Amino acid sequence: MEERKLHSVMAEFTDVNSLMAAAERVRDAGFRKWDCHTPFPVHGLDDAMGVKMTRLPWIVLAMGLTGCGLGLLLQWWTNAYDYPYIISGKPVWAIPANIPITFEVTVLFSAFTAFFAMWIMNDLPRWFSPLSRKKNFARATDDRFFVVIEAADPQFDGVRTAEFLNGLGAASVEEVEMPDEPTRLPARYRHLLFTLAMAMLVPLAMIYNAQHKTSTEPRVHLVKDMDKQARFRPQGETLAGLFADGRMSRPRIEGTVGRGMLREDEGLETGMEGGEYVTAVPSALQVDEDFVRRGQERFGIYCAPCHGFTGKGDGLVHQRALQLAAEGNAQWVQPTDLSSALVVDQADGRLYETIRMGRNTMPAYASAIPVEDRWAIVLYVRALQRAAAQ
Amino acid sequence: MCASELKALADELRKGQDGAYRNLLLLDCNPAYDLPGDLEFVGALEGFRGAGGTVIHLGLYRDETAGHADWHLPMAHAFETWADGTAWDGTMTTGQPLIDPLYAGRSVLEMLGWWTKDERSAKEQVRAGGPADGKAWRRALHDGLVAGSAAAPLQVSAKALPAPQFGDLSATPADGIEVRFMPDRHIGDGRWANLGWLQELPDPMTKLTWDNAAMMSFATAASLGVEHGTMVRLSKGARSVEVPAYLMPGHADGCVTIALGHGRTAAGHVAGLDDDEIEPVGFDVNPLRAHDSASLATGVAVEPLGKPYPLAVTQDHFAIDEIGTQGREQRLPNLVKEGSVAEWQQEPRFAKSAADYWGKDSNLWQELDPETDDRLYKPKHKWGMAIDLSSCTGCSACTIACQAENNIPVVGKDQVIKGREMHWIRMDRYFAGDPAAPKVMSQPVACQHCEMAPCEQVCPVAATVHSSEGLNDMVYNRCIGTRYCSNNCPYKVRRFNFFDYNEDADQPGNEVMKMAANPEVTVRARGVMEKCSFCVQRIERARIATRNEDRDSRIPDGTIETACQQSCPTGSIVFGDLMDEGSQVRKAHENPRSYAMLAELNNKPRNLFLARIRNPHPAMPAAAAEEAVTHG
Amino acid sequence: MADSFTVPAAATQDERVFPAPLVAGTNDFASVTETVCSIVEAPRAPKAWYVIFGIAVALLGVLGAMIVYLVSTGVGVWGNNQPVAWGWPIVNFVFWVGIGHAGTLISAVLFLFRQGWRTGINRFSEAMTIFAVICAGMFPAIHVGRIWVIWWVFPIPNQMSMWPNFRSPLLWDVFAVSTYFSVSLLFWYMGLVPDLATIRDRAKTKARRFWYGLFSLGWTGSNRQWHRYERAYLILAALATPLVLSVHSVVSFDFATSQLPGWHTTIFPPYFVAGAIFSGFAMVLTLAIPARKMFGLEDLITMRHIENMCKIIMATGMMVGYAYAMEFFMAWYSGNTYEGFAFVNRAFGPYWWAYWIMVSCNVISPQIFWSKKARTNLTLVFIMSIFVNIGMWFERFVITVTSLNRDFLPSSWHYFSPTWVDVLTLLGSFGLFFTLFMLFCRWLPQVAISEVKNVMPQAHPHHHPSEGKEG
Amino acid sequence: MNSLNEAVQDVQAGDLAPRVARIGLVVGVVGLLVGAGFGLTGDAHAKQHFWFAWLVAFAYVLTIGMGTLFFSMIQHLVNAHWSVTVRRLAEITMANLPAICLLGLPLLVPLLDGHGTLWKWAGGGHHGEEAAHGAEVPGGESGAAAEAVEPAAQADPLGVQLAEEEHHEFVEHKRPFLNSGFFIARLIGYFLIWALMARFFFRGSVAQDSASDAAPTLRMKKWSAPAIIVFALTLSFAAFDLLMSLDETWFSTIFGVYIFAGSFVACFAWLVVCAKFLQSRGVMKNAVTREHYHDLGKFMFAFVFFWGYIAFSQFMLIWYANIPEETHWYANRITPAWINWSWLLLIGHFLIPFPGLLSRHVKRRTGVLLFWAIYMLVMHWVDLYWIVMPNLDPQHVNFGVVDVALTLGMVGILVFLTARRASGQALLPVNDPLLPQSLGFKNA
Repeated sequence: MEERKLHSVMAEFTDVNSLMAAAERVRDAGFRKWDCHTPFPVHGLDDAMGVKMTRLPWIVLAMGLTGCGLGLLLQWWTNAYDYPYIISGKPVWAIPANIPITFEVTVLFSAFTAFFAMWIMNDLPRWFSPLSRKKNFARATDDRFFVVIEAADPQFDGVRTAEFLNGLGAASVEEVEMPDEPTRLPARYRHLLFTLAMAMLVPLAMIYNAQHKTSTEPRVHLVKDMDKQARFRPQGETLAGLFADGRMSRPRIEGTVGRGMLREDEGLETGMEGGEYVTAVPSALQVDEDFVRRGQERFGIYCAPCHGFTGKGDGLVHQRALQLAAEGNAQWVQPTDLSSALVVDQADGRLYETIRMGRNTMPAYASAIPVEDRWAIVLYVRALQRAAAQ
Repeated sequence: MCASELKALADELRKGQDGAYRNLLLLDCNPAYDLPGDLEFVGALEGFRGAGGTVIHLGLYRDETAGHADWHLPMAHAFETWADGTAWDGTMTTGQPLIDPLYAGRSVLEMLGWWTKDERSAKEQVRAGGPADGKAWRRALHDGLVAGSAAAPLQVSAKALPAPQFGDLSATPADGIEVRFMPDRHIGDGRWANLGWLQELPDPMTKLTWDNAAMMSFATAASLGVEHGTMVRLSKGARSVEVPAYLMPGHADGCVTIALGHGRTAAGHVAGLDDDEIEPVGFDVNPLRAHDSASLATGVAVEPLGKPYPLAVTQDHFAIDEIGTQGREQRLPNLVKEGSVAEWQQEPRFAKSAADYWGKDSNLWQELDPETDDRLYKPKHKWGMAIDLSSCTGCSACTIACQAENNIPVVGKDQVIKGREMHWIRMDRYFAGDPAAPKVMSQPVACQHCEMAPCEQVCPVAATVHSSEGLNDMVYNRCIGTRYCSNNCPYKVRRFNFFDYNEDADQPGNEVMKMAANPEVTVRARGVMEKCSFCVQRIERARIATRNEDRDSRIPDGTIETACQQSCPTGSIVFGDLMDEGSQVRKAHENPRSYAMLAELNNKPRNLFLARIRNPHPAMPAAAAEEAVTHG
Repeated sequence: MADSFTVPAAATQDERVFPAPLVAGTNDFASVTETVCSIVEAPRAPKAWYVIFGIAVALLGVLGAMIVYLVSTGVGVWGNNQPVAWGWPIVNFVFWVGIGHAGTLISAVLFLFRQGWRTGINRFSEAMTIFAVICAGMFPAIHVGRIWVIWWVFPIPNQMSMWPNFRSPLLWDVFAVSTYFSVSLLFWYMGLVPDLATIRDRAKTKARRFWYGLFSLGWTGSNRQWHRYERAYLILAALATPLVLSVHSVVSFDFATSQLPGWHTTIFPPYFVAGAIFSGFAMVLTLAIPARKMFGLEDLITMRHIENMCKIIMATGMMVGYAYAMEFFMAWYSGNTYEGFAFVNRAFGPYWWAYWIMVSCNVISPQIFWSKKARTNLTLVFIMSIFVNIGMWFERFVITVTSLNRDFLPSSWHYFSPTWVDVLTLLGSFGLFFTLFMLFCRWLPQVAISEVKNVMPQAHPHHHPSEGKEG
Repeated sequence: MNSLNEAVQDVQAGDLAPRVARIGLVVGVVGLLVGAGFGLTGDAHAKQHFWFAWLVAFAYVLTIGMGTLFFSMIQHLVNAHWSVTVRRLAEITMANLPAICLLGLPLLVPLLDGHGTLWKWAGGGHHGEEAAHGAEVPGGESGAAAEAVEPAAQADPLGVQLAEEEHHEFVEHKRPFLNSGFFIARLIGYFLIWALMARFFFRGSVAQDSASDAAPTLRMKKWSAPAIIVFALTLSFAAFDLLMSLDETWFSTIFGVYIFAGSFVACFAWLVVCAKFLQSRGVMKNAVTREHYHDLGKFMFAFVFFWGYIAFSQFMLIWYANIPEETHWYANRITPAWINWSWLLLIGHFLIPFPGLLSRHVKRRTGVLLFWAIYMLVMHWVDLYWIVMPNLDPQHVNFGVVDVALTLGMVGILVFLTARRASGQALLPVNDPLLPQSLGFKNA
């Protein structure tokens, strides 16, 4: 069989003392790439080997401080900055209450760093070590102590190094061949891990996506909670059978008069007295400048969109409608010019009725405008007409 | 009908064929249940039917009487019908329907019309009775009465009778015990027995729900060897009933008081229905009554049966031991503050404690002040409430009003026994001093809306936060139900939905139940905490209305009435804006009698109590005792 | 008087001041390895193992059933009510999380104090810690009203687009307990790695080689790795020590931050920590005494270990007693009506029995450990350890329930009584605990092999007769 | 055993001790005289301040003494070997406890003068009427009561009256405990107990030096456990009596632990200072090694953290619950006058030394460690001053000569006593069975 390339030479020792002695000699011999393998940390071996103090603590400290900062930042940002709310009159940034979590996060960061940094610096996990090819190296984790000098060491010289180790009172010395398989993780496992990692990202991606897009679909209800409540809603529909019309809000019974629904002053309410339109604002209302201003305001809110602020029937709606009409996709009748003779001649009651019941394409505004305001608007319309007449 | 007439009727019915009657119409009544036992009315009915008579019953429920009738006709509820009536002075009153009959019921009026071949609808009949003029009629409907329709008073003369002579009232009757029957404080003679709200509303004095009990004094109980919460048999002659005993401080010796209206066997799914094997709630004591003294039975033998019976009370759930009693006596003066007139005249601020003067200095942080803190918008209002203990009678109307307004579920007897009742405002009732003649105090307790609420800070998900207007808001759909807030509430006003208490409404056929819920208030799901919200929905309604008028104006005082305030017959509850100098509540808070409960905890409640002033009539025997307790 | 002293050697040779060796019998490295690994390698576990494991799994099933019932029905299946909104679930939570403290304490604190005797039992107790914390963590989770939205307590975006309230002690708990769990897990696993390597190297079957190999991360005991390993271990220990303090302190904050008499008292943090250590060590004894018998670990978990634990139990028991005393004194001294009442009510109110069970189990019964006889009588120690467990459960019951059931307003006073669901859930949690623990005993090294070797005399170059003794 | 023989060569202070003693005595006497001169000749306020300052100084030396007592007991209890080399220093210090306690006796003057000069509850004696309106005494009861009320509310006489009544109620409630007679009885009790414990452990340790076997050590080990229990209780209640009851309405269950934490930190600092001083004078050169300093440093660090933990627990819980009957104590310490002192305590006693002592390099560099030791001794004094003084006047910090002079004086006395005891005394338990390991031990 052809000579394999050496990985290292390995010497076995049976007790701590001889190991220590050997380690010191190897150290003094000036080897660099060498190591001891022991079942437990042997105290003093570090000095014997000349191992320098690791930088791990500083890394941990740095990460700990980071954690501390992040912990505090998280609490400040969420509670005091991004979404402050009053809680028991306490300050939104209540530092004494933030200490515990800050502390926990600090410890968490430090601990994870200490753990993972240690493995990384030890360049573990390792898939396979050439030493493990040697049968009795298994005892390195049991009751034997090994000194291993690697071939990569500049001073390494197969035979002489072996003799050198023999000279240190080793129980046995063996040569370790370079393995034919790589020491890193085989490809199939790597691919598997990679796929798993990717797979784990998918749900996260989906959630992230869901957060940023709107959907017409109702929420998925695992638990209904209060999304569906045992009560009637104003515009809701009942299940079939409860009411013929299926409406949750029940209509008022014909002929009943509720509190505050008494409409004694017919003229005021309907604009008609005994079948005739009233010709003046009912005496129940006190007409003064405020009243007219009120009318102006309400006119601006309810009427101007179509009739325009001057009542000429040229409101924004009308103009938009003309645009659409120009594009040939709308039927449109211009709103009435309120200062036209037609309207001027109408009795106040008639105007009032129009507001209340609507007329032609104009809808009824009774539900939106209370009685007093309707009359105020009527009055303002008169004012507009007068203005227009001048 | 008076007792003798009832007797006569019963006898007449027993005659059957030979009797004067062929048909018996029972309109909106339940004699099979609520008539005194000695009439044996059921027997009479059956006899009558057996003899070929026909019994027709018109009622809201297929109740006990319906069970013994040949015909049961569904009656329309008063809210579903047109009706009229006559007030004590003869004034005509009107009633209008709010909704069409849900179950195609007919009113008594309609039925009588129908039987008398009157073709007119109820509406027409009522209208006919009213003023002809349309306007006047509308006014009558609107006001509910026809003004000026009172009958002219008659001139009568009466001659003075000699004053009646009473013996020694305190002497206990020699022959056995005297039993006093009273209509239940909530379900009356039983006609409202099937309403869960009323069944679960604690009795103002006994705090008993879902039951009636034989109330007696400690002395009487001792002499009879009766224990609290055990069954006793009350028997008079052949007739006897078994009821649980309730030892009531301050009850007169030698007599027993029992509420009527319980033990219904055909009331419905709430109060008991034999057909569906639903146990009756409470005990029917009508059998013990006699038609000639329907509200009193003398010479009743009381026999302790010893069998324990679970009574669902909302206070003193378990026998309070010596330590507990001491603890209670010790802290009561700090919780329910009272003073005699003398004390009040001497120092109107007698209710104040040092804690009422603590201010921001006692905090270890710069108090977060919504009015100045620019991170939170500045409020226009500071909502607050005040409850005047002087005028509070403990009637508990507030509790039920709140329940109706805020969709508070009824949890049932077993849950009340576990201490899981849901009332947002509860009526705390305490007895102080000698159990034989105690002083009674009642105090309505709702969420105090503390400005530094201990409940808020502990919620991990901020489900209960403070609005800048000072409301202690409960965000139901944010709540995950740790119940930590409840632990930290010194007033224990928070309520938890241990189960889904509304599932019935989702059962097929129960949809009509949903009509009972206030559309403006969330119906809470299982697992969330809830509590008084100061009727926030009403605040918001007022806010919207005001905003519609003028964006910048503040909600005027009196616009908002909380449900409890609205229903309080004595007006002891005021709610409003503390920032508004003129407001009622502001005045109440500035009232020298005002004090904060547990002020020493520095929670700064927005709900203050006005200390009660006791002023018993000097002639009353109680007066002396009162003074003794107040100064003791 | 002379300026220098000559030392009569007698005193320094007086063996009475030196404790017994940590590894009894005539053991060398190999035999230690053998003792521990043979348990894992044995084809069949001891009979007792199957019995206990069977029972444990059955109880675990019960737990599952209870949780399903709870989640499908509602928190109402428990005895919780107004005013006792926190009942058994929280009692159990504190109980388990308390037990979960001995592990890290033994590993970390004793490590920092160079208490060599920890090596015999630390693996045990770390495992116990982790399983106890799992049981503990379960309770707050299932005790909320709407378990399906409990993730809102984490600061991650949710449909409420709101952040949790960091002012709430419950949220501190979330962070504290989860941190504690993860750090303990790391600590435990890190200690396991060299031992897993040992098992790997002894493995006969391929499967074992693979799995133990996988988790031992290719450890070969290189001293350059040991160096960093030990440093990291020391750092973890140094971090875990304040962590132990903080975790149970935070748990105590859940109670102490409120205004409730009997909850709000400043001594709670150290008092809870002492109690946690107390109950934790008791549980270690409860587990270790049968286990060392069952698996023949008498040489590694010696009477000295047991004695030391007894002493610590006694000491911490005394601290707990100190806290009880302080609370009671201050309750009176404060002159606060409610405070005073809360404590009188504890001792003589409706729950007097719970209180006195607590006192007799936690303060009185450990006093027996003054006598060496008692400390060395295994049966007695075992019984005592169980007493302490009971006592500590009742302590949490007393704190939680008796304070709540009679708080400020007498109108809301109410007696709390548990339901069968409460009881079965508690039993079930024991099922969970023992299932995990039994699996651990069977498949993982119960004693930290490398650490035990480390404290054997042979491990020390030119060792002095008295070296390797505790210090 | 050669390390041992080397170690025991220079364990005697020789003529160093008397010199130090002399200096100590001078400083002590001068300090106390100056303090008295400034304090007792002034007006009522100055007199009152003098007594508060005396209490601070007394508490300072007392806590150091108690710390060392606890130290030596706990070492026996856990059979620790690292500490043997420094234990004798602690023992020599604690052995002075009887004498230190005597320094506390003058406090009976303000206690018994009937004005509540120092402990307000003692004002007006047992007939509470005076107590209710004993306003003539600066910061007397009513004054204290008024502090509980917000200034605005003080405008309302009813507010003040109610506060006073309530406060009076509290005090009356505590009379059975807080009354001069019982108070003195307790103090004497504590002092005797401590004296006995100190004496027992000191004698035992000295006896070991010349014993032929470990019997004395074993005896001390046996008694250390019960002794520590007694220690815990007495120290706590002494803390309640001497310091907590200065604000007679305030209470905190953790207070005893808080004081213990502070005194234990001081103890380690003190040991470092002593050891360092002796070594600088060529004593115990081979006995106390870098390793021992490292451990002392570790413990100092650990207990700085522990102190922080306890202090935070106490503050946070009170801050969070915000119940005025507790918060007023802190409220008095975050007044414009005292807030800076509070910051000094937080930063100086925790935030600075914590990172300062974190690194092992610091603990192993004895020079640096000495700095931190002295620093912590100062901070411990700041702590006590912060506990005591705001009770005198929450609105002003009257830090002055008297405070410094009295403290220096008492420390001087302590040094004097310690040094005197040290002379002709081995500063190392030369014959302690564990000494060899102690000398040979190394930190991992």
